[in-house]
Amino acid sequence: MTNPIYLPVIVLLLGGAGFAVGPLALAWVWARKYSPQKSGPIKNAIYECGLESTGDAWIKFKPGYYIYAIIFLIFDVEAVFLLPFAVAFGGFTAAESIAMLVFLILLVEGLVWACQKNVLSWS
Amino acid sequence: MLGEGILKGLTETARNFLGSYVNKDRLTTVQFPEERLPQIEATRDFPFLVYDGSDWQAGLRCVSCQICEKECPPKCIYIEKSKDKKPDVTGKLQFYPTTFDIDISVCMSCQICVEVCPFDAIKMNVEFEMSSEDRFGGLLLRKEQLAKSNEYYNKIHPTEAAAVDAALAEERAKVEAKARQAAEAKAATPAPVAAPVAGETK
Amino acid sequence: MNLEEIKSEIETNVPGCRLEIIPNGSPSGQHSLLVDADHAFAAAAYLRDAPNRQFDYCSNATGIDWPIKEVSTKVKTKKIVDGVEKDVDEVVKTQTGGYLEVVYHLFSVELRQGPLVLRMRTEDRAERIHLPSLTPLWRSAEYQEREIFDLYGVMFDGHPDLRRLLMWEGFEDHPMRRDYVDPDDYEYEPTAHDEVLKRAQAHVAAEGGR
Amino acid sequence: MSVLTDTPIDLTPDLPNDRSEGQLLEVSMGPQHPSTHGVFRMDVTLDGEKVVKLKPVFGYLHRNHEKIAENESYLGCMPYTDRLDYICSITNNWAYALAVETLAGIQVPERAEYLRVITGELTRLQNHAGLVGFLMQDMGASGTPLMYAFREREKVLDLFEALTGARMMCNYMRFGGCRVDVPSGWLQAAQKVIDGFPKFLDEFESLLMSNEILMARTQGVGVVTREQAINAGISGPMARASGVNYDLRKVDKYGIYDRFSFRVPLGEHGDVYDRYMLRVLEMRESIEILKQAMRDLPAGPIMDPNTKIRGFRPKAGEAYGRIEGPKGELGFYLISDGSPNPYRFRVRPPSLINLTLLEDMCLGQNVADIVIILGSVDIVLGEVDR
Amino acid sequence: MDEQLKSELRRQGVVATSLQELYNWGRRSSLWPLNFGLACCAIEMIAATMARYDLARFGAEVFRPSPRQADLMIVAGTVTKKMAPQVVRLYNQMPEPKYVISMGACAISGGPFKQGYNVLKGIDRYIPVDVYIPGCPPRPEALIDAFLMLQKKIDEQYLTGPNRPRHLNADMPSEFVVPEFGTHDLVPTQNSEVWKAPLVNISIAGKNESGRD
Repeated sequence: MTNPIYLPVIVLLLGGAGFAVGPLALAWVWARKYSPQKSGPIKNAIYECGLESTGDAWIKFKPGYYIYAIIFLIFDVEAVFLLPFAVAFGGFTAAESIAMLVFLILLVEGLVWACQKNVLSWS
Repeated sequence: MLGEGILKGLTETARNFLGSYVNKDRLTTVQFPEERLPQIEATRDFPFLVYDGSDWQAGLRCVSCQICEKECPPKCIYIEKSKDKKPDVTGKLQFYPTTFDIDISVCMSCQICVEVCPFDAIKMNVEFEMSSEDRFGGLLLRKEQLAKSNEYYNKIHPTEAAAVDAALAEERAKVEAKARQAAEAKAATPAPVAAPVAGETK
Repeated sequence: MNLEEIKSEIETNVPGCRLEIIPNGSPSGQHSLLVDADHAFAAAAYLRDAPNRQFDYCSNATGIDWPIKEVSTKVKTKKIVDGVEKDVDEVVKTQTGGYLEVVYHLFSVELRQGPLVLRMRTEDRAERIHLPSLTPLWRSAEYQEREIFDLYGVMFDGHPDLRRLLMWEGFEDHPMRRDYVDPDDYEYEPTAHDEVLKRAQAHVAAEGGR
Repeated sequence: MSVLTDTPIDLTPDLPNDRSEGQLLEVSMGPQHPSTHGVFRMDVTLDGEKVVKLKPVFGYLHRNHEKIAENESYLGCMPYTDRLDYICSITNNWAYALAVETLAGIQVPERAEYLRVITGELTRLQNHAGLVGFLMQDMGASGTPLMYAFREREKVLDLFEALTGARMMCNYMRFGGCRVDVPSGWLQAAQKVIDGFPKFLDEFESLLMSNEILMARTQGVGVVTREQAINAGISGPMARASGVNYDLRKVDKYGIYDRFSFRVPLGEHGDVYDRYMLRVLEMRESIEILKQAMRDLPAGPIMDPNTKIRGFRPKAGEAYGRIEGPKGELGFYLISDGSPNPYRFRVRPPSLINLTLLEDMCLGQNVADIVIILGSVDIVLGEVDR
Repeated sequence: MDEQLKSELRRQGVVATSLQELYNWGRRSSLWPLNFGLACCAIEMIAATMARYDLARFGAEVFRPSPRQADLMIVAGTVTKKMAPQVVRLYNQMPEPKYVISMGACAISGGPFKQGYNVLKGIDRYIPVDVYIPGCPPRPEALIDAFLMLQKKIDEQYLTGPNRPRHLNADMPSEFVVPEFGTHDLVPTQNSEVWKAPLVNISIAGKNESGRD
């Protein structure tokens, strides 16, 4: 039914999922059978160094943090895209490398703009 | 250049790590339950009562003068004096404590009781594995658990015990000398009355 | 650095300031200077800023509670006893204490001068317990004055942030006073004797047996 | 790029990095917090990462030391002083013994004075070693420096245990001298530890001294100027880091410190790096003092014979005795009314008073720097809350 | 599975065990203490984790700062009345299989400071304590000895049956009342579910009997 070539991929997928879900299922069975859930009002209260936490943690932060985080995310994801490029670095024709270059230049230009806008300076 | 300080730090840890294969005193861990530190002689943990001779009831040095009960800063000693008297090692009639409790859940092992005790009856033990799961029964040491022999005292604090024994021996010698003189003085003056009542004290 | 000199200096510079030297019985020889409450701040400011004094380091601020105490002293007085003059010593009952006292130990870092002991007393121990705070002069007195307020109840006027330092906010009485009664939290004690035993017995009696 | 209007529209306005409209976050670095060296609480108001307000809260370890001391005899108070600053118990004993000796005018024999200096400086060594380890732990170097520091501290604690019987609660000094003389072999062991200490300090310095992360994180952080320090009553290494030349061993010359030649290190900037360096340099000075004291330790009695142990009643009066403790000026103010119990037993806590400027040091710094600033002040909660 | 067969199998290199032993062995070998030092005993606790006494040999060197990830609370030091509500709240916020070691004279009974007005006379007035370590401060070896005692206690716990431990028993409470600050003292002064002082006939204690049953 499935093309034999994909069989190892499916086995790998099932193995991975099983490896992840297995212990969770075991723990869930254990909790239901042996150790009961014992949550209460004080246990679920917010932990703040032993005190009753007053005030709310959902507050408006300085936008600077958000922008800093987003820029980090962009270049983190970019690194993932560079990975296949780096792995098969040998056999590249001119077209492919130009395409990759364009991708790189675009991002670096974004970085230069961010620095110039002193978003990354941590006052 | 940047990072040169961190490299120096890493070489330091590396030298310590490789050194631990070479010289032994870099390995400082003492595997406690199996391997123990050599017993330091002056260690003090919780007090104990010293008794001479073999039977702890008779040989207990404590005469329940209750000085340690008054002087103990956290007040964790409780003594009840006996009504009758018992002869101590030198034969002199002394009171003895019917109950002598030390609550080691309060004691702060400051050895002030040892310092103020005029009879060298209470000394500091070196035994520290006293943790228990029962607070009221396990942490209140009564007289029988507290009493330890003089040999045990000599075993744990040799030099200190030797000094104490020497002082006590010399004191007992003085007491006997005085008793002998009193006996001779009585014998030297042959009173007309019949011979003195046979040894009421000895 | 003798006190008479300092006393006269302050009297000249701080008009109307009543000063008194309190001798100290112990061989430490650290006699102290009693300042009346309303001129205390001016006197302290002088001590800190005078070029020849420069007490710029307030090392210690202590609160002391002196409850009213009957002191009977034998005094030899000449009295006419049935027509004949004889000196007879009769017991004079004087009352001492009855106030809260705050003692400051001042040092000079520049001139290496020893402890100058400054004392201030409140009128009584109940209502009139206000004293000027010296925190505006020496920041080191801030926490120590808060502690004196917390444990003794002396109200410091001019203190930037007079709250309880050590006890919790809702605590009411001042525990370091001599007449403070501990809360009756009866606790079981295997070696209860003398006053601890009396407290336990009082608790058991109050609660009608265990 | 825009053609229509004369004033160029900036399509990308300046990002609001400087104008912070973020709300303030109230959080308490509360009693149970890994960085507070015990149960010390700070109510911090944060704007993003910057500290806007910091209110310390004390009292979580207020064990009523002074009230208990009023019902104890003078001798009975001595073991309680061990538990004041529970890392250096011998210097607490020394301060209390010094205060009672000035109160009652007791003389201390020569050998006892030398033993006091030796044990006092050993306490300073293990306190500073421990502190530097904890400061690095606060800075994130969790484990390595603390392991090195505690390895040395254990050696000094073994010496204390061999001399006084207890590792941390030595209860070693009495009014008029010391409680017990040096057992045989103790001096050789002490000499070995003292000779081994400079090697440890070199090892420690090469591990940390020129570490860029350490310098970047501590230089210029939590600055205290000289005038601020004096006015806020800051004493000890923290004051000397701001340039205040006030070391009680040189000023009061208590005990026999005038016989030893040692230098007093001073800092210029008064930031966390200077306080850290101060402690390392003071360790080296303490080793100098120890060498000289061990060299000319005289024989003789260790206790002034005519001071009574029990029923000690000083004449009515008061006395304030102070020493240069590892944390600062530790003073005892005793008032006696002739009875065996002290009428008033006041402890001048260097840790509490060194915290006066905590808020001034932390304003405008990052949250992570609060932890380092608090660590560099070197507080012990037993002494702060008494 | 009798012991003799089990030791024989073990000599052959086969380990035979029951689910209960495996469960207990797993939990006792990785007790994560809550990073919770109060006073002097905390310094001895830190010394116990350092190189010389090395608590890591018992799987307990990970000191978790937050109660959510800790299953052992070592109350090391004097619990004052101002700190008591925080201690009980932290205990309540710990996940269920949780144990308490009361380290040092102050945590057991107030110790040398028990005459103080702000000192709680023992943490077992509010939370159940498993192992008490006397001493002021107890040596690091005493703490390791108490660890061994606690591990032995965990080993003997049953998975099912009437006397299974509290955390496997649905109707046993896992939260205890948190005291509030009254005007003179904590309200309530002790938690009667947990604090069971022995019945003592204090009225006749003064005469001859020494103050306990």
